[in-house]
Amino acid sequence: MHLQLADVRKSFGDNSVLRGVSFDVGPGEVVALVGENGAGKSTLTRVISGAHQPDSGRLLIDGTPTVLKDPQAAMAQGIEVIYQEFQQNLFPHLSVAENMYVLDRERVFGRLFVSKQRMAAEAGRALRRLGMEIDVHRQVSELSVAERQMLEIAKAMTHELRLIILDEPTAALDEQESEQLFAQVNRLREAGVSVIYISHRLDEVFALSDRVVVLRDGRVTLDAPTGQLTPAQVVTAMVGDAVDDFYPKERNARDEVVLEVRGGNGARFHDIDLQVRAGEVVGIGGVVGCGRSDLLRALFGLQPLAGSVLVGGSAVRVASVEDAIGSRIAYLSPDRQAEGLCMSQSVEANVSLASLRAFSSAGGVVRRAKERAATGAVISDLRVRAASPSIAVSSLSGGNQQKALFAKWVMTRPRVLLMDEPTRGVDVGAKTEIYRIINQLTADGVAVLLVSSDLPELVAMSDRVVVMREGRLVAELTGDGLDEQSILKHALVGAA
Amino acid sequence: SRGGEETTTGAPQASGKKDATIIMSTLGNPFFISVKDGAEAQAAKSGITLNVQNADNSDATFLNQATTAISKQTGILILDPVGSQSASSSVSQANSANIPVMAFDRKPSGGKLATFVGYDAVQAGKNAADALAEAVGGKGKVVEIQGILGTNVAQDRSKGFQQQIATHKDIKVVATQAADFDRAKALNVMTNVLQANPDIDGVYAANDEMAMGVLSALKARNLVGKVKVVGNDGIADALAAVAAGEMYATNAESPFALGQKVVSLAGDVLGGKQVQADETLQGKLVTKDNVKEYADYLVGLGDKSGVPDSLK
Amino acid sequence: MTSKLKTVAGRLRAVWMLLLVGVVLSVTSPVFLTPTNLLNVALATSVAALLAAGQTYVIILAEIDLSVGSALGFSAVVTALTLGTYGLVPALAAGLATGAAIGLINGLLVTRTRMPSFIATLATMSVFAGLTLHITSGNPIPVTDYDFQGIGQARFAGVPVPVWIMLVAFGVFGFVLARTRFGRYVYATGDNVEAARLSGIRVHRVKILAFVISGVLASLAGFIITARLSTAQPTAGAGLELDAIAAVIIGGTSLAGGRGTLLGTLVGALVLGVIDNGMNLLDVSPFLQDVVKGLVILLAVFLDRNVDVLRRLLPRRAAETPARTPELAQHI
Amino acid sequence: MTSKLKTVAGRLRAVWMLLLVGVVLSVTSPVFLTPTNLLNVALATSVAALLAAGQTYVIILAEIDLSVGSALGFSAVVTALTLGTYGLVPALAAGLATGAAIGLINGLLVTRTRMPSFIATLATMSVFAGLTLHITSGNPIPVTDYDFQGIGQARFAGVPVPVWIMLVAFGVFGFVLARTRFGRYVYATGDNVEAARLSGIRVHRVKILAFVISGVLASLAGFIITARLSTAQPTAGAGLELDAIAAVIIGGTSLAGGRGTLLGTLVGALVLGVIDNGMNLLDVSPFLQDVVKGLVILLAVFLDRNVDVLRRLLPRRAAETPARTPELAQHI
Ligand SMILES: Nc1ncnc2c1ncn2[C@@H]1O[C@H](COP(=O)(O)OP(=O)(O)OP(=O)(O)O)[C@@H](O)[C@H]1O
Ligand SMILES: Nc1ncnc2c1ncn2[C@@H]1O[C@H](COP(=O)(O)OP(=O)(O)OP(=O)(O)O)[C@@H](O)[C@H]1O
Ligand SMILES: [Mg+2]
Ligand SMILES: [Mg+2]
Repeated sequence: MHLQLADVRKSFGDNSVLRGVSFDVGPGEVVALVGENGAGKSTLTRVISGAHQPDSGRLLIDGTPTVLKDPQAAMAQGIEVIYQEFQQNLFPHLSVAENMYVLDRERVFGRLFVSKQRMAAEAGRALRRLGMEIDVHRQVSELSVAERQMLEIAKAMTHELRLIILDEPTAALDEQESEQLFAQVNRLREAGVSVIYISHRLDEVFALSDRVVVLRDGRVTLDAPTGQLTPAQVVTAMVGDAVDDFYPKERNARDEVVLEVRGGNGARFHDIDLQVRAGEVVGIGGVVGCGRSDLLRALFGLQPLAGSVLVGGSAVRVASVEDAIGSRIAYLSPDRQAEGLCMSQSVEANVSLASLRAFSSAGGVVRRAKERAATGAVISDLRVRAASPSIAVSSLSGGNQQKALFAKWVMTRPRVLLMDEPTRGVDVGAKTEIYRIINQLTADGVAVLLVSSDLPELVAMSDRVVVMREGRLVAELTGDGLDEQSILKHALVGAA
Repeated sequence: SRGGEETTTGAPQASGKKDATIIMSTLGNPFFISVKDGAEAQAAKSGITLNVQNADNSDATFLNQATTAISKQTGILILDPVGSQSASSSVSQANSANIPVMAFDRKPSGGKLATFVGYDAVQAGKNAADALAEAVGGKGKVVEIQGILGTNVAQDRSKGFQQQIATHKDIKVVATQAADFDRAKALNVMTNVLQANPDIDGVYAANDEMAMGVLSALKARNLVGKVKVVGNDGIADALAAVAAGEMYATNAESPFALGQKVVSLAGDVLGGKQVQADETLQGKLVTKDNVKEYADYLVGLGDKSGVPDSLK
Repeated sequence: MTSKLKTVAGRLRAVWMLLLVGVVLSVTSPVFLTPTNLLNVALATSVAALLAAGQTYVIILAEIDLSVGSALGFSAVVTALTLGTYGLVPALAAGLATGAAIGLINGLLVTRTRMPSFIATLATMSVFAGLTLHITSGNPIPVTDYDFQGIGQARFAGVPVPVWIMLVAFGVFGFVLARTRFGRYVYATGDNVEAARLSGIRVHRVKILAFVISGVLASLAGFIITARLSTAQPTAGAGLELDAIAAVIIGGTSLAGGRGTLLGTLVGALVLGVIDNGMNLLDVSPFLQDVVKGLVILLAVFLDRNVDVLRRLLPRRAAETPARTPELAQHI
Repeated sequence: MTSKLKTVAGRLRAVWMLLLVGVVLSVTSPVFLTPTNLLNVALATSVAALLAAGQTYVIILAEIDLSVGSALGFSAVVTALTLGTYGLVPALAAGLATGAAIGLINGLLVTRTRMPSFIATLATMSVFAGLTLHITSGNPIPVTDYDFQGIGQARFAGVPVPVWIMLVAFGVFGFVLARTRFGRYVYATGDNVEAARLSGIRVHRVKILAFVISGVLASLAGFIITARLSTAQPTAGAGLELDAIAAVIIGGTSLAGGRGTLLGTLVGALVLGVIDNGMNLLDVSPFLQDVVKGLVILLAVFLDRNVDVLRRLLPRRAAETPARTPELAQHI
């Protein structure tokens, strides 16, 4: 498909999000669409998918001006979208097969009545073609984040495709799965399918795309073949000025051990012995399913944990979230929508939620002025872009939501910070901000456990990385021994 | 009386059974509670096992309960119909199962009844209209407060009241509102009606519960005694209010006596005795003049909760 | 395979409750297990069950329909009035059309004006209850048509016609829900309306159609009540909506949408019918009947949920993240 | 700043409806605008408004409490019985304790057994309605205590005591909701229970407490009814739950949880009270009153939603994404 966007504009109320966007995507071309959080990438996606109508401007498909009045119209043109928030793509209580063929526009599985057997068989075949092993009868709510992401891709490919938009598809995938995804994208490209690929990971952008389009404040600031660009140029087009240091790592580790786990056992992790010092960032490497997320959840009282946990040298109970918070442990969940934010509450209310006690009188009355001052400071430190602190958090862009979530935990002044994918969906500039905040925290002596499937981030931001495989700690990497290859090697050795 | 032609008396026939099922249209109202009390008192006296069901003003529930009682082969089915038309299915079912069936309060429009006892609701409305006319001296503005719309008794009392009040040329009905036979609703409705019509002379409430709510509303505006209130049923609170001069009259239909009468007739039917086909009872208009007499009559029946302490 | 078994087990939970109540009653009342009594239970259940069937569609869509009782009453009255003047077939058509129209109004209110269905159908419940009283002046409409009465009073192969109607309706609408494309759209839309819309499902149509189904089944239930009573009562449906919703929930359908089966609803309606029947058989004090009914509902739903709770509490916390089978480890 | 203005506008929407109905009535009835009549409206509204206040807490938590009417009836009867034997203070204490206990039971059922609150409170509604009939044998309990009657019948500064009770309750519980930590927890839990739990909020406690508040306010409403009628009616609360829920929703609280204000609820309750009052004043046919009430509710909610719809439809399609209007700044 040859898609042309001509001066597309879109605003929400008085917030002009797209201010005249024009670019082309040719058949078999992979265009990387990058830009800061809130630049308008997802909004553009929704305009192309028929979910939003542009206020003005035109969409041309193979040279013909086309109005896509709803998602069905877009699908009829062979346009498929994998939306950024997977809540928008899947049906948690339906099976994998039903999710894949929910619409069944071509009535493949019967004109009126649906044959579930045939549907399941076909779903199994389609998944195998894509190299995925998911039981097609399972409910989607039982799948892991990564599996859901893969399922969405498979779902999109059940239709006849001419253009696919992938909005941060790798945010939830590990290295291995990302590779699989890239292979799929390449296959599509060879089949002549156009691809718009949205990502905050520049390495992917450079590895995959034919052309890069940078969106900044709703306008295209750069549109050039990838081969002619350097990462620095792209970043400059995104942020406005040059970012010299992506990973401003400071080493703040001291001797005092703040968090210690002895003989930690849980459903999916075993015999964990681990120490994190004051000001130290300990990364945990591993593939999906190695148990590192479970370990963090267990330390925060969300899953049962046998063994002992010590904070500041004294044993603490982490049987519940309250216990954990009482021991000044904070946990940044990887799923900000389901577990992180209260979407229709204000940014401010979300940010102060876990630390309200500090802003309330003995009688439990919230001191608004104090709250406003403290949240305001954190919000501006983290550069959360919000029209106002009292706007609903749901109206922020994905990356800004992530920063708001981060701000909530910074506010609790934790001693131990457990972070699972802290920069998922966060733009380059904001990532750097988050890293700076981590530096500030470690300078204050906070002990950090970091889980990230963004390997460069893990390597750069950790003082030390422990690698987990099948629920056990199998290696510890520091100094020169700490690099992406070694992490991968330890994470995979022994795996099939 | 409003018996239909198609209703005939069932032949007496002793079954030797000593149990009865009584299906009450509702128990959400002291009148029917008192019917039940009277029925239970009489059943204890005559050694009848009485099974009481509450149809909660639902025709369908009523029919279902009747069906269950029939399949249980109850000795006699006593019906207090939610609606006269809708009760005939229950009667015919009992007829074809050869179970004697009787009704009270409202007469089923079809099927064969062993007997029927009831107050005449249309007549009750008429009596109330006349009493109210007398109370206000034949002229003035009055208000009608209706019961649960769509129920038989509310329809009939309202019909009687409206027919009869129309014959009093100088009386104008300035408002007709419904309060669902409920005291609290009547209080709010009457309060509002009084706003629009502060100069009324009388109120007819289709039952005493609502009359009590009306009295509360009048009290708040110091109109008690000035505005004449006529109710229906003769519950204890109403008798007390009549005795105290707060209420002008109530068309008393002693529910306790009704309950007793019904079960004693049921005993006769079970015993194979000949009973009268139809017994339409007339309510007794109780005013300040005869309230003590009426209270004594109730005490004589053994209806303790039906009589206010002030009249014992 | 496993998922099929799980589904059946899920349904079975409501069945267990039915069996439990059934066994208690068989022991305590000699009459309970007789064929006539069981048919009576089915007969008495038919009206609430039909309302509950439509309600199931609506609840799977994460909506609610409080107007079913009023729709029943209104269409019953329309049917009875038409029957007097135009005869059987026009009367049935008019009744069904009335139910469908009320459903359509509900559906349009919910989809076009974005009113929460709770309040939209609460309002239409009030409107149609009032209209019913208004057009009848509160009086019941007698029905003398012999054929029409047959809908409520005749038997076929020894089984009362209303029971047949209930069974056929559950068969048809159960099949539609479980096996047709529309049924899948219902589940998908109830599960995640945004995803459904973005997947190209016309979610507004799906919702409107579900409300129409609910209205049509309410008018079918209205035929049964009217025929059984030989009269259309203006207040016939009052309060039935809560029974219908209770049946749906006891049957395992989630108010959150996306889950539920029509078979479960049938069992739920039967549980309620058996409780009513049993209390009448056992001569439970009418004052205590509400208490018993409330307690049995609590027990039913508790048992239903408890299987999950136990399963979740034992491997603690797994409650929060649904169990995962370890198959996926293979592909890495 | 803008968000503050928007918030007020958000509340004002229900107020507009109130004004609209008020203006229509002022024109059509000379009595409507008189101070006595307005006080009567407030007096008549007080009971439903108190129930609605508790219900607001519960609904913001994305739950529902159908048992408020039964709780009212049961605690009224307990109060009246205690009053006869032990006098005023023990009676009030017993009444409030009864309401609190019913709320506690609801809260425990919802949190410990994971029953949907719709069905749990439907069951407790049935249980307590039955118990009330059982302990009274269906008979009303007269109340002669002069002081107690004052709760319903006395005036203070010319305003009936029930209106004062309503105003104070709304002041206190409005403040708690808008300005305290507990209030914040209510909003957060209703919005996203998992996120709230992971923020260290004891979500079960929050829910239980909200149900207890609902129960306590129901018993307060029971005092008022009992005192106004000088008798505790066993069926006093029947059906009031739907009025209370309607008031909450008309007042702009979302059944999906996380949003709503007590001020909105008060306005919602007044809208309903004014409609009832107006229909009585204008002597609207009782058959048509339900119709009018239903239509006004539809209009109220339609206008309420419509502001959004219009705003969203203009930049077309944005309508599909869930409401993002920041009515949320409840805590200002
Ligand atoms: N439905 C909506 N209503 C109002 N504002 C919206 C809506 N959707 C998006 N916005 C606003 O539009 C802007 C662009 O958001 P968008 O999601 O397109 O950003 P993005 O480039 O995808 O960012 P990210 O990288 O964080 O995903 C943001 O300021 C956001 O607040
Ligand atoms: N093989 C598996 N079998 C069952 N459940 C799994 C498996 N792998 C992962 N999960 C589930 O997925 C969630 C995340 O997995 P885990 O902590 O094991 O891995 P991770 O490497 O941190 O993954 P990610 O980075 O994607 O979060 C956990 O809740 C776990 O229960
Ligand atoms: Mg985005
Ligand atoms: Mg993880």
